Amino acid sequence: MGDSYLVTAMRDGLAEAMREDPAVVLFGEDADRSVMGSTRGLIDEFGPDRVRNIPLSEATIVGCGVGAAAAGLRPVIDLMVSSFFYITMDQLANQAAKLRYMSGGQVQLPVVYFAATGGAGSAAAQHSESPHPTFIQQAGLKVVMPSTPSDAKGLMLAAVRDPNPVVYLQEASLGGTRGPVPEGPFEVPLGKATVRREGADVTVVAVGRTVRVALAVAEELHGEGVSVEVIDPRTLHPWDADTVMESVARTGRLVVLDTARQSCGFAAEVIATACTEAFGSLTAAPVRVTAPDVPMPFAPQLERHLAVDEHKVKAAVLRSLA
Amino acid sequence: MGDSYLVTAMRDGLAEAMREDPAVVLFGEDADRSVMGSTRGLIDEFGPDRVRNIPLSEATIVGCGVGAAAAGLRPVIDLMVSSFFYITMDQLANQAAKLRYMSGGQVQLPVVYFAATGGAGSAAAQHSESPHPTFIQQAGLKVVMPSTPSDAKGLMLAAVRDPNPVVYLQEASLGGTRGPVPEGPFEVPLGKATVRREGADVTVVAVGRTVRVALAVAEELHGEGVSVEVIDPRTLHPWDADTVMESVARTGRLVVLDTARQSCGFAAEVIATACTEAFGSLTAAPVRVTAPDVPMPFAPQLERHLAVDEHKVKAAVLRSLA
Amino acid sequence: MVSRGMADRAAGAGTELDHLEALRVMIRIREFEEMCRRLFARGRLPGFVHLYIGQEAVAAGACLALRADDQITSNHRGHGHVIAKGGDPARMFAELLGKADGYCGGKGGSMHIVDFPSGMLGTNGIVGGGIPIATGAAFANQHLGNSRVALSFFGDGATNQGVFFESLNLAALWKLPVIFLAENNQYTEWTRTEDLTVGEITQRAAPFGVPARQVDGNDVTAVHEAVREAAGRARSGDGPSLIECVTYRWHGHNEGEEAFAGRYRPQSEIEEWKARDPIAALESRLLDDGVANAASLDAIHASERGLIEAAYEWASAAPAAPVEDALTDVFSPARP
Amino acid sequence: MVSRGMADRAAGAGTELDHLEALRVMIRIREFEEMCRRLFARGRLPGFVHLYIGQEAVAAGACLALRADDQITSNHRGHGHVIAKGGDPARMFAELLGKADGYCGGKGGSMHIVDFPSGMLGTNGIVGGGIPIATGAAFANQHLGNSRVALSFFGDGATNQGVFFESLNLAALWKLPVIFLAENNQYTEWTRTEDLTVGEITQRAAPFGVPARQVDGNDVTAVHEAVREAAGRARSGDGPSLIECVTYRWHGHNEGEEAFAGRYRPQSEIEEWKARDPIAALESRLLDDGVANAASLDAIHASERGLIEAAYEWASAAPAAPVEDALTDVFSPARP
Ligand SMILES: Cc1ncc(C[n+]2csc(CCOP(=O)(O)OP(=O)(O)O)c2C)c(N)n1
Ligand SMILES: Cc1ncc(C[n+]2csc(CCOP(=O)(O)OP(=O)(O)O)c2C)c(N)n1
Ligand SMILES: [Mg+2]
Ligand SMILES: [Mg+2]
Repeated sequence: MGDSYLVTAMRDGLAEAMREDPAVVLFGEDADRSVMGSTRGLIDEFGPDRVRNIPLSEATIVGCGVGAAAAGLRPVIDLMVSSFFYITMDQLANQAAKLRYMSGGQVQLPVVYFAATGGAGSAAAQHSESPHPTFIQQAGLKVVMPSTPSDAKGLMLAAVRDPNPVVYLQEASLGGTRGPVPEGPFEVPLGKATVRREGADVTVVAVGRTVRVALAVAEELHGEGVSVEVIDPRTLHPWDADTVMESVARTGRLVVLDTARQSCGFAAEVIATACTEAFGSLTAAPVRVTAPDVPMPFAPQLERHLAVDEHKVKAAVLRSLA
Repeated sequence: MGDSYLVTAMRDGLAEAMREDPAVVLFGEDADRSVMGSTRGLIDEFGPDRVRNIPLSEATIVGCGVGAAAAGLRPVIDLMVSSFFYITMDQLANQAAKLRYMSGGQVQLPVVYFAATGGAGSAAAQHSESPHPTFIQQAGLKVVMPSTPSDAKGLMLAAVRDPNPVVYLQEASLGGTRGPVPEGPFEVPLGKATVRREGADVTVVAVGRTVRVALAVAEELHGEGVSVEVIDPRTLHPWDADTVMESVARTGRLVVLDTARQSCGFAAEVIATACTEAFGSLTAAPVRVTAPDVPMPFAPQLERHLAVDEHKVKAAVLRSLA
Repeated sequence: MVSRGMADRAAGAGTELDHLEALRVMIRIREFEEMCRRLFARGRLPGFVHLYIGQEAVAAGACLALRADDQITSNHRGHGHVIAKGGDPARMFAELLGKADGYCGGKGGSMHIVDFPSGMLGTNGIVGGGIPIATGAAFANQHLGNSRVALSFFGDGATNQGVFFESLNLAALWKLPVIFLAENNQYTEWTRTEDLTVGEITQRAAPFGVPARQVDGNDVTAVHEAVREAAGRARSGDGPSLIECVTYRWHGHNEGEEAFAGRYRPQSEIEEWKARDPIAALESRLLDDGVANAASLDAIHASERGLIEAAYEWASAAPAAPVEDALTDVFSPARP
Repeated sequence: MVSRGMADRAAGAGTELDHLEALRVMIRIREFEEMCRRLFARGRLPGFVHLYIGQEAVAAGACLALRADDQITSNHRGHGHVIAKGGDPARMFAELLGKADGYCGGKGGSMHIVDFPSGMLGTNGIVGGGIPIATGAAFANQHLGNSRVALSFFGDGATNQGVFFESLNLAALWKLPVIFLAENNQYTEWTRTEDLTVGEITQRAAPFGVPARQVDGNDVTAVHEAVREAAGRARSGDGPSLIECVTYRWHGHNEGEEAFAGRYRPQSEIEEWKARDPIAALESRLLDDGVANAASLDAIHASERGLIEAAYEWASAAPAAPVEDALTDVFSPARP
């Protein structure tokens, strides 16, 4: 078990997948040198036949993933930045997400689409989307978002092995996070949440980089006598409602943190699920802390102002306890 | 005040807008003859310079709407079927929705994108999307969905007059609905809900074609001694939370009907808002009745099976009252 | 099932066209579509129905030049492509009627028929949507070295979609074994192609150095020849081709349009093209060449009509897709 | 503001290039970018920074051939375009530093600078994103009959995006007054253009009958001449043009890439292109032609350097955008 950066762990998960199955091929812009780091060095081990630099034709490339998966490969496609998914949205939503269903289950589509996601370092409105709610809405796409290096590796291997289209979103701001990562191939199962910290007073569901914020606040509140449970869903669709509902049944309180904009976001979904399915468990109003309904601004102080930070999360947790 | 089909009323709203401002131009595939009916006959009054048949290049056309609006026109773009918005998603989400914000408010973008939406008549998975949650998520798009002929006309005129990008979604299954429509130009203001039926026991928020379902159930339950309030938001972003919260404060119960798939849908947003902002008002678990998380199937019986129908809505209302 | 697919006969790909076989396929398509027309008129077919009548030579000529294990993708006007690639009309009718034994268990319908075993990766409701999918299948074929070819059928209207050009570039760059087959029926819905589409479609391949040919889409031999040549090129590693087949649809864009569309095509134009019926043209050639006589042609017609009628009977009697099926097949549970 | 835009001088569009003016614009861009380079190296510039150094002749030649009220759209490498169209370096620096007086109040940054009054409709973070926007602006110009022209700057990489072809078709179909200007700097990020992009970029206009020219992008006169011709064509109703300017970026794709990218370009190639510095080339021509002497050139350099330094000083001293501004400007409250 060595320490690794998240983006390196993700790359290592991809390398394991490519090692175990020659049908795994990788497409990406500058996939050989890798702008984001998530494919760096893979060309040395797997060669230019399996690691392909692609033209800026993302819509077509996403469709190629569908066709190549249907025809026997297991393509993995690096879209670099999650904002660029929009250009591919027809092939993603009308084709990849629906073809299996429309075919009555004849076709299996093992294809992974990944990108860095979320605001980070003043990349501004067109490079800072957190579009996971839009992918969740499509129904036919699994959606994962790791928050630790170990999960980044294990979810990548699970995503490539999965027989369905998976959108794998790597928080841009977590790429340089370090943490322990097991050697060799291992899976973090899709659809399974993990309890990052146990607690009794309030359940905090946190995705992506907000997990660290939640943990910091939990630690701080621990000192103030409040016991916070932190759950990281890891897979956002289909998500592990059982683990969350079980926790809410114990704590009676729910705070949800999401990097996406508020309206129709993942926090809305978690809260709506809890309120419709476990209303009786809730002893206080649930609270959500999300990005507001605005595009991401460029200036660092503006970007920071919109972020889900410890200050806002602490206030939210305290509000749920009031 | 004559009777009119919804799709004709929508067309009449567009005609009013074109009459009052020569800067309004219309783009659409077969806009002259109009496959869906929503632009039929306009070419006779406004001529081929203002009513343009377009090639199947929807992404470019949506971007042209941005450029033309920035350069002084007020383009209205018929995308025919809401599933086709996905092909334009970059121009819609990264450009139209964000340009004003990114420019620090320098640019005004009066542009309307409209299409028929929702499942209707076995059009199957690629012609039956209800993608409004995805547009709501973008923050920079106003989103409207009329449920009556009169609103179809008044919302169209309001949308064209609005200085912002508006996505106007016309329920395919309601196109042939008839109802009274005032003559001449009039607006249904964006962002304002309407109470379709007053009631005291439970608040039902219903969008698009589910409004009629809600009203039928309300009538039926009236006979059973249950008083149902039915609210039609009409604008889905930014939506009129005040009207809904005021109602919930009175009834204590909330049922939300949505044509979109459940996860991260509009029903999730309404319920999350109610539960976080008005938890104390709720005396029972809110309930949502939505499309399930699957693409739309083709066969009529399968399509019907997934629809928000009176049976499901009545059960939901009764559940909220239990 | 009462009717069998034609997958096996495609073993002869790469050789001369069997004209009787081509005729049989074309008549099968015509009979299938005529049945659809009648069913639609009687309110028996739900959803959108886009008939292929008049364009039969394209599907037949193209698919008979392919191997059984080659793949195709198609568009909204896809019944002919499914049949020509070896699809079973009975299961197609069952699909159009929402039956459990339909190709997609009633989930797909006309615009989403998939017949995976015969290499039919899907008709498609999104204009242009199948082009990148075929390109990706071609990549898989190349990568796996299985010498398969992928062919995408699409209309003239689809040549204005960005993915068409993107796919041409990618296929040319990687020399993918893919054939882009544009069926130019001269209309994009209700608008004449030249009012939307600048220049010749074949010219659109030129920037990418992709060989392109325009052929008479009503001449099954010409289509077959062009596709055979393109498939040979693809299989020998020389990359993609574009073929434009000029043809005409006899019917409206979709059934039932008459109430709304108005007269967007001159009647004389329709008559002119009906006079160039690809089936009649092939038949008179076969008669001239002595390959067939009136009796043998009648026999083919009768047998295909019988086959289609039986297929419909079977489908019509089959059980409806159970409503719970609406909720299955979103995700595959299996590991590949 | 300490520096003024150059909008007024563009009144001379359509006439011969004022070479001293062109030199001034190019030096201004170079000085701006050099300042950005230093600021980035010192950690003063947040976000992505893509420098235009080496390509100055393209922006200058093109924009000096446009009228002040013509519009442009641009891409991620857009500082030069903003300046050449008449943008104010002070407000640009303010934007890059997240100041309230930045063009976009700190909301846009390098990839989203808009200067509406000077016709600059936006740099763009999405490769190819600005092409349809310029096409739409051109439609508005045509419809309003204001004789304006819209020009879209984009890179070689963008010519693989579907919207490029779609826009060519639409612009050709409607004879829109738009100029598509591809800056071929021979790399798409870290990959050589020929490894991604089949054939000549100019060929991509041929299917649509759009006139296309390849010019030396380091020769400001050649660029100016080509754009002037294209603008004249657009204004007289003869529709769009494609111009490919072959050039080179001296710097990395983005500042700071050295740590990751490795050596993807031969040093000799970089040196070769530095030897073809568009500014030095223009200067030696001006010296040869006796239009300038060493002293007058020095004076231009000094004045532009001073202008850029003052612009930066002003921006640097300006107040930061207040954080509450992050929540404004999503929707316009006004009626148009
Ligand atoms: C992306 C998209 N845009 C629009 C439509 C609506 N539509 C269906 S078929 C069609 C015309 C297609 O024309 P063509 O490609 O020439 O095929 P044809 O119908 O002539 O066979 C249109 C506009 C669609 N299905 N998908
Ligand atoms: C749609 C999209 N895909 C990918 C990117 C990432 N990206 C930014 S610039 C660039 C290369 C652009 O190359 P080119 O158009 O030649 O412009 P240059 O950088 O050479 O000036 C890429 C791939 C992007 N911004 N947008
Ligand atoms: Mg056609
Ligand atoms: Mg370049």
